[in-house]
Amino acid sequence: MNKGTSLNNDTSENMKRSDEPIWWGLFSAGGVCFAVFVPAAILFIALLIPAGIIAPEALSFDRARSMLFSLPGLIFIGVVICLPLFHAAHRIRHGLHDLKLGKEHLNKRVTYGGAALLSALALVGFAVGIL
Amino acid sequence: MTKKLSIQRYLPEQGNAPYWQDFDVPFDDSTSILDALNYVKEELDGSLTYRWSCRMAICGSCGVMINNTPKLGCNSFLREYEGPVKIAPLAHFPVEKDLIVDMEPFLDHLAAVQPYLIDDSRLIDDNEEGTQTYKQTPAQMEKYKQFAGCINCGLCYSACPQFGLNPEFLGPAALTLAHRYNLDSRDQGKKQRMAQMSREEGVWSCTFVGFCSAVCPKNVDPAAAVNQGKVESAKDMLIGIFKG
Amino acid sequence: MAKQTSYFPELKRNWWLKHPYFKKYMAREATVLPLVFFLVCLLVGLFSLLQGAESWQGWLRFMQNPLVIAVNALAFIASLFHAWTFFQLFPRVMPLRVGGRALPPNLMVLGQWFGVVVVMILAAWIFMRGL
Amino acid sequence: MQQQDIDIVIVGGGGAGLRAAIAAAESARKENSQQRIMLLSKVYPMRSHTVSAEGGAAAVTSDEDTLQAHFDDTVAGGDWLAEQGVVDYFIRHAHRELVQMERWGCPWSRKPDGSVQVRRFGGMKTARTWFAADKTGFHMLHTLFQTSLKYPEIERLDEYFVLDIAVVDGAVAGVIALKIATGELTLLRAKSVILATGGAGRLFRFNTNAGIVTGDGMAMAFRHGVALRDMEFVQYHPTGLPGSGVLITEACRGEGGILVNKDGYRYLQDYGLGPETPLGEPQNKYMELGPRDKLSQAFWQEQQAGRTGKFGDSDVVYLDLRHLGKDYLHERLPFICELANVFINIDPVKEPIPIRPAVHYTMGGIETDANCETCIKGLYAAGECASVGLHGANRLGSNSLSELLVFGRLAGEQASQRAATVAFADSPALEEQAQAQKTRLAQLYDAQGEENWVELKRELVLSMETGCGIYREAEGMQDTLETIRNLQARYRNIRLQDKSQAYNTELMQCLELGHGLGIAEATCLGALERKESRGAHKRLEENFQQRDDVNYLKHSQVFFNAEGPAQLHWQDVDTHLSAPAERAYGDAGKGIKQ
Ligand SMILES: Cc1cc2nc3c(=O)[nH]c(=O)nc-3n(C[C@H](O)[C@H](O)[C@H](O)COP(=O)(O)OP(=O)(O)OC[C@H]3O[C@@H](n4cnc5c(N)ncnc54)[C@H](O)[C@@H]3O)c2cc1C
Ligand code: SF4
Ligand code: F3S
Ligand code: FES
Repeated sequence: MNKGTSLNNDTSENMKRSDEPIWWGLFSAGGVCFAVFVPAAILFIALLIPAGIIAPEALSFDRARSMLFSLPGLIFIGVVICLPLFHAAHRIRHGLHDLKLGKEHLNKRVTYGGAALLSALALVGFAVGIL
Repeated sequence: MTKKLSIQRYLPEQGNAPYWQDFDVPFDDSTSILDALNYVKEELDGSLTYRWSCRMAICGSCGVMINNTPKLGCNSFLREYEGPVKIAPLAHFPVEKDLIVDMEPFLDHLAAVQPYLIDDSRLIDDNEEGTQTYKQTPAQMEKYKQFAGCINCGLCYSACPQFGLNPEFLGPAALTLAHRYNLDSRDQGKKQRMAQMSREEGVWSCTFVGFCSAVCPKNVDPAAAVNQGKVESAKDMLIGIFKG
Repeated sequence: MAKQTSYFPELKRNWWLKHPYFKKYMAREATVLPLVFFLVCLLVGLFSLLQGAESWQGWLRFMQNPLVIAVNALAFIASLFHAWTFFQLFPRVMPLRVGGRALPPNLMVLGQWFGVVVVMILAAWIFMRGL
Repeated sequence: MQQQDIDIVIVGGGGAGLRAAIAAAESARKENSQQRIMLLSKVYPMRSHTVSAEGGAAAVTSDEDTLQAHFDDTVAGGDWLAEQGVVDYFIRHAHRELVQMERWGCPWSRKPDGSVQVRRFGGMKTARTWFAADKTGFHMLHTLFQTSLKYPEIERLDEYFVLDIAVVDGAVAGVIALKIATGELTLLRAKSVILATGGAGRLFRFNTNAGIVTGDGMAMAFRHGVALRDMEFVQYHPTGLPGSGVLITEACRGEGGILVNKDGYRYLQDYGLGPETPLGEPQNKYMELGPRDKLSQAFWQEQQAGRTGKFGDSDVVYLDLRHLGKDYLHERLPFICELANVFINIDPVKEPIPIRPAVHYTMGGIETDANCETCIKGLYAAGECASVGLHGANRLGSNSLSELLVFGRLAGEQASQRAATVAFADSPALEEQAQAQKTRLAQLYDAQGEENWVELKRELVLSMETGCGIYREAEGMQDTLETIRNLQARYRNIRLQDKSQAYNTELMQCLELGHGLGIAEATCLGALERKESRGAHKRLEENFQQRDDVNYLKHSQVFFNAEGPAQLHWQDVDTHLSAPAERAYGDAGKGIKQ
């Protein structure tokens, strides 16, 4: 018989709206940043400059301070650190599910909590720097 | 020319666990996997059990795993395979006998999304002359047409690990069907369907693995539909928040 | 739902090793691991910047460590791989229409890569400006 | 044995069955009566054969078209063997039903202004065929199935194989069905039963039909004394793919495809369908848009004359679509391009498609009156399994999808009305009939004979093709009839390899073969006795090559006979609206009132 399975009873418990749109929204925004901004950031900050291939002075202490503790710096923190963090948290959470590791609600707390904590740290650091 | 077919057998009435059995099947350029199965049944082992009907890739009966990939037996051909071909029942469904799986979960999921036009028009009465059709321009139809091509073969469910991990996930075909009606200019039922789609087991169980679309024999692109559904669900939530 | 006589093997943790398509999926998901490493580097950098020139120099030295460069190189490749997969998804998630006609997906993918290049040039300009 | 009481049982989940179920549900709602409606099908409804229909569904739509024209086309197309009252009812209701389908979401192909588009079809005077690309049946079936989900009162038993109907005192009393998944039997006591089990094309070796199209319902009604009517009329579709028999829709020709022989010559002009129409300007009732029987017969003639080509071991002619261009082909005939590519590795954009005729449709079937009721009270039949009298000696393409809707609905309404007025049969006879099925199955399981269904089936389909093909003569048919009777005897000596209960598909194929043997006999008998040529039935003998209205303007009725060979009777045809005239196409058809 094809009627009356649990799926067809719209008890409110069953039809509960997922809170996923929030995380998915952050994940998507972070994904765009990861794809568009992060490659350039890694390329210059973590590869070309440290390896001395171009402009080793580009990241001198003063230059770095003035660049980071400014409005563009805040944007940088947002699009290169915070949003990608949530992107990563989302994928790690689902990856754990894929690998059948941990417990769903716990994984959720740890991953998004972690992303939130690190983002907060970055913003606090920025605030301290700018003041 | 002959080819070796390795078929996963499961005959519960004989108390056996699943096992593999090999058959040699003659073939030419036009021998499909379904032809090969029919050959086995008619010539070698009458107990081999599988579903089929139209043998032209439209009825959706004959899905099986061929070398670990879900396919329609009737439009996969032995000529395409090097070496022995492994045939098993569709993954992620309970196996009932040989290549037959329990399709009820799939049908339940389809039915759950209210996959029919919801509008306020009445049934056309017998003595009602000249009742008209809705107008729908080719451009309006274009929006959902691709998603209306699903033959309910279930291959995408066997392709989707998220369905494998969680059988409650509504799954690609059901969500595609919901999206198909949501996109139909004649439909007014989106709100009702949204409730199912917005559940944890609705669109949100999908992680865009995308294999569903890769195996779909009708190029329906269920992955696109499900993920467009996410956008809709997210919008729906936002609207809900603004409305309080 | 499954009847008594049916056989229903549970999906094992290593399911993704069974098909090349799934390996690619897992690789895509795993792009966030080196990303996280890079993000943590940035965070550490941010705090060393706050702690003065000395510790900033220490951070720069850390970033020059070949091992760190190697992991960040991986992160760079991962970000491009991510971009490649992500850009293909975009037109399918949000098909754009112009004048009633669907925008060709390839055009959208190309547009996004164009964005990446623009950001690269912008970054080069920012970092090399005045040097 | 499980037992349930169901007001209306519908056997078959194809277009006809689903439409009937919805009509019954609506009808019960209107009358405010609580009725249980049960739809049984041996496959999930959306797997039914309706899904394969490609071309379209006919109804008078455009302002230039008239009901009279559709009537005339259908009656002439059927070589005056259609029941004219029935045709009249049909043409009046077809449009409404297609509109209803649209209202249920069916994605009919559209004109730029958003209204429904129609295409040309063989044997139709003007373009009146609604279509959904070249997957019309698919879209109709899924629309109907999905719409049926809206009705909680429609219950379903999917993958239940109906073994028999139960009849008590000349009225239907229920059905006995086998749950395929477990092998258990169920008795459904019913007030009305609708048979919508589809055609019997699988009786022939080379056919366009799905594996399930085995005529089960026809056989059940037949055994209970209902006549199988006009069974000798079997439609050969002129364009099947060599090898598999997969159909290449007539819409290809409607869109402008042409047929050529191995010399590239448009041979149809030699068979009363000319003159040749210019490339890319198909004209209704000319050349490629002549009716199916004529086209298939022309193939046979070409084959005899050695002007056909070869593909694999099939003789073929060619369907050339290349002049339509890639874009048009991909828009209008995407499924055809896919099928040709996959099944014979030919791209219609670049090469002509080799094709040959294949058995496609059973014009005859369970005899019903104009209200779809059989001579057994409460037993209705609709769709391809029924002979309500619409198609006569030859069905016009795209009339049958409309038929499913018009008569599916009518049957559903009638069944519901009856169920509201009668009581369930309460009789030991019912139990007995159920028990008889149980015994029959047990015997099949235990049988220690040496016959194998595969062998028997192969002999049957081969013999049907040889004896009852496009052209027929007494000798061949006599042979076939003997073969069938011989096979019937051997069938009693059959043995199953697979003795399991659950999903015993071998058992089902045996049962289907048993059904087929009865229907084959009726088909062959009708063909043998109809000593004239009419519609799809063509005799080779000198004296029988013409239509003979004096002796054979009659339906054949074949009755089952438990004691011996089946019996044939003749029945008058309703021709009260249009007197028989010559059936002509091409220029020969000009001026003839049709
Ligand atoms: C390839 C192809 C193309 C066609 N194209 C067109 C077209 O373009 N236009 C047109 O008008 N017509 C077309 N036709 C004809 C038309 O599609 C069929 O006549 C029509 O679909 C038959 O529908 P139906 O509902 O009567 O039966 P079906 O769709 O065949 O359904 C029969 C149902 O009965 C069930 N059943 C049968 N036996 C049993 C049993 N023993 N127990 C339980 N259930 C049973 C089956 O499971 C199935 O659900 C085409 C036919 C073919 C073969
Ligand atoms: S979406 Fe494709 S794969 Fe999935 S059920 Fe439909 S046709 Fe099959
Ligand atoms: S495979 Fe599954 S995870 Fe989503 S994209 Fe397809 S439904
Ligand atoms: S048999 Fe119908 S899809 Fe393969």
